[in-house]
Amino acid sequence: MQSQYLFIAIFAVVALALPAIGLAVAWALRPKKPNPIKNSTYECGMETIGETWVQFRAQYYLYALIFVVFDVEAAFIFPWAVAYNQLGLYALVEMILFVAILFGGLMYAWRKGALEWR
Amino acid sequence: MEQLFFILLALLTLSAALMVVTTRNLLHAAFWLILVFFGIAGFFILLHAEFLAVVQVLIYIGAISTLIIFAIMLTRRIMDPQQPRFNSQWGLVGGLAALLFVVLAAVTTRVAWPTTSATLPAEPIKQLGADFVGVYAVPFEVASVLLVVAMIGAIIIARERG
Amino acid sequence: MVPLTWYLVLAAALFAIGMFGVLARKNAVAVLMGVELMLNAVNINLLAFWRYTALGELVGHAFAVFVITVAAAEAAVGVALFIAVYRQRDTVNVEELDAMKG
Amino acid sequence: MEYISNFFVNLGNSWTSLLSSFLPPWAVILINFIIVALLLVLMPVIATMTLTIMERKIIARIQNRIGPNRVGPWGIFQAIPDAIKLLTKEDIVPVNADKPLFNLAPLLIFLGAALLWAVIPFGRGVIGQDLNVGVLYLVAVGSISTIAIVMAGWSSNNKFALIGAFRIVAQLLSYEIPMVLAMASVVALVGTMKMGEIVELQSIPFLLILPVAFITYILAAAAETGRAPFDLVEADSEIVAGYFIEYSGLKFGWFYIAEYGNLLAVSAIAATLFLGGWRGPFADQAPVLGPLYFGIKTILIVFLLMWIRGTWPRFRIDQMLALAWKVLVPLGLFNLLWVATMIKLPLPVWLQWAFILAGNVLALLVTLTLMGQAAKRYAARRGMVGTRA
Repeated sequence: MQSQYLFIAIFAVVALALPAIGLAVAWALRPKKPNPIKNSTYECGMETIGETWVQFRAQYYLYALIFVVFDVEAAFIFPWAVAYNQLGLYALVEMILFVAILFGGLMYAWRKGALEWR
Repeated sequence: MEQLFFILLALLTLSAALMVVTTRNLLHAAFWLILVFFGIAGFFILLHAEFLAVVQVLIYIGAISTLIIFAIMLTRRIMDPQQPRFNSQWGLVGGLAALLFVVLAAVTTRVAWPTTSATLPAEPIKQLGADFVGVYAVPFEVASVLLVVAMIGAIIIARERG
Repeated sequence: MVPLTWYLVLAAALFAIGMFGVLARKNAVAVLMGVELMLNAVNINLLAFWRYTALGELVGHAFAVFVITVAAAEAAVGVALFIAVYRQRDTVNVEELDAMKG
Repeated sequence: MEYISNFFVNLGNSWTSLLSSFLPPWAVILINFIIVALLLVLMPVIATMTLTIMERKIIARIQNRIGPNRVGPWGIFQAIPDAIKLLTKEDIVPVNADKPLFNLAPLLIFLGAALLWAVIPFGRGVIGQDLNVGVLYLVAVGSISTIAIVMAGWSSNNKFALIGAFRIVAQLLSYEIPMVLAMASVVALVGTMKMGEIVELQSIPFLLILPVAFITYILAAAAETGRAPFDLVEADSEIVAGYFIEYSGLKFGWFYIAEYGNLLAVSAIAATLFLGGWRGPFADQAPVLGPLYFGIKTILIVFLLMWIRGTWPRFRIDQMLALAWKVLVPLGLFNLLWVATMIKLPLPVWLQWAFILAGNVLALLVTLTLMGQAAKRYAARRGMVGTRA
């Protein structure tokens, strides 16, 4: 098993090295003539006003929140799905209950308007 | 071989963890935290827990760190570099943390831990799935309830009123 | 093979670093990151003990998955609290958040 | 004959034994791993070289144009001058950018696109590594791209980049869940997460049993790769270019390559999970056909995604997120439980599959009806003209 992940590790190193080498080659080939206008922030030619770190709406957070809940649920569903063929009817009943609770939560979020983009 | 990987991973993870607690820029701290999570996924591989390694990447890196980054973005002023990183008691706390580490390390290296001769189940993931609806049926359902309650609570707290 | 104590010392170091972050950082989000470090240290311990003392059954796995679940729930509620507090008080500095009534 | 019937595996074994004759075992493993990694890491680059020209030609045909036609016969070598141009462009880093993160983001996004290929089976035994957690690994690797996008958006020090990054993150997060649920229903049907085994156990393409999961997956794949009709992050007529607006030269190039690498990867995954991967007539007797079938199926899905891009109008962000959470997630949950219920019925397998298919079709019809009604209510409430009442 661990040799499989040794491959993944080597693959990851290669996959980071390839773009790095590409950038090094490009660095050698390309022209370098910076000037302040070129390097300014691109906002359709307007001068940048204010800080970039503008405050974001909490709406983004609500989506991330519901996502986290369903993502954790995936960590439970996948082992269950792998084992499911060998399990009795109780596995089905328990999963229906598990999903029903989550679905209830989704319905609540829906009713409260957490799924609306405003 | 395995020991070499362990040492490299430990160096990476611990130095990234130190960066998490000391970096002034919070967003950088969040990216260092992601590196720590990757390192820990590596340890899980070394411990023959591949499922946990993937879940670590999926949930900690995919979900929890996204939440943390959103929290940093949503609370604007914390980007202020003039603000001090630490509170006034940080020297004391640092000593305390070092002491805790020394004590824990001293204790854990002295105990003769029991070892097992059992072998890994042939298909650990299948076994885990069966356990979730078998031995751990109650925690399994409670986990679902916990997640939904947390979601409802967080929606109520974070919703913009009016 | 790596001895069990290596993992335990590693987890202890990670836990201590996390604790330092929780107790010494001013910003609430940084405190939350420290908590995540501590929870990860716990997970390393759970799986290390599972690997070396209970390999036959998957207790360590199951516990670690539940710890991750709790960590996710905690992070979700925690971040929601920061956002709500920030909206009310315009700060997430834990030292300024000591008044009981807003 | 024995050698031919498992051609690729035996070829690999021959190569390994050749190496083993003069190298220690660990060096053989290492060399093999590096060779495979080098081959797989080129997949996103190959995807960009071929799919860009394919896409430009197809979109041009849909829009009644000719498309690229200057470089080589029918313009098929257009990708080469494009690559040279990207390689020699001046690299511009905005003044207040967070330079380490600004430079790291293109590397990370390429990493996320490349790592997907480690578990995709090209033929019997032709797979990087058939991990026990294969399907879940694919989902987990996807989160690296999310991190890279946030990194790019934030480090550019540009409001448009940051807003674009947050929008696409909301989109990626929302569509990951329907994608996961579609994959889970396949896993429940076969009882394994190994990509190679999923193909082996797929006696008929799962598209024919799980059409809802397939449609969900395709929509989610279009959204995850940020393609039309879900491309509002880089909707060039509305907001500039999304999270990579400040990138130029080859740094932009890596984002572009990752985009096409992801397009090919999600198509390959769809071909593996729903179209039977490398299986096809005589693929068992002549395994050389396996990668060919796999390639054809993958290109068919790529074509489907390009066709969708060329013909569908763009969604608004609220419509897009609502489609994910209010339609695809409930549908996916229902589908998963329906599959689970049907395979517990004491019936022959083909009858179970027939019931699954029937339930799928029914669910699809009900969903479309409900969506139609919701659209009518919406139009009536807004007093829109041009809609049938």
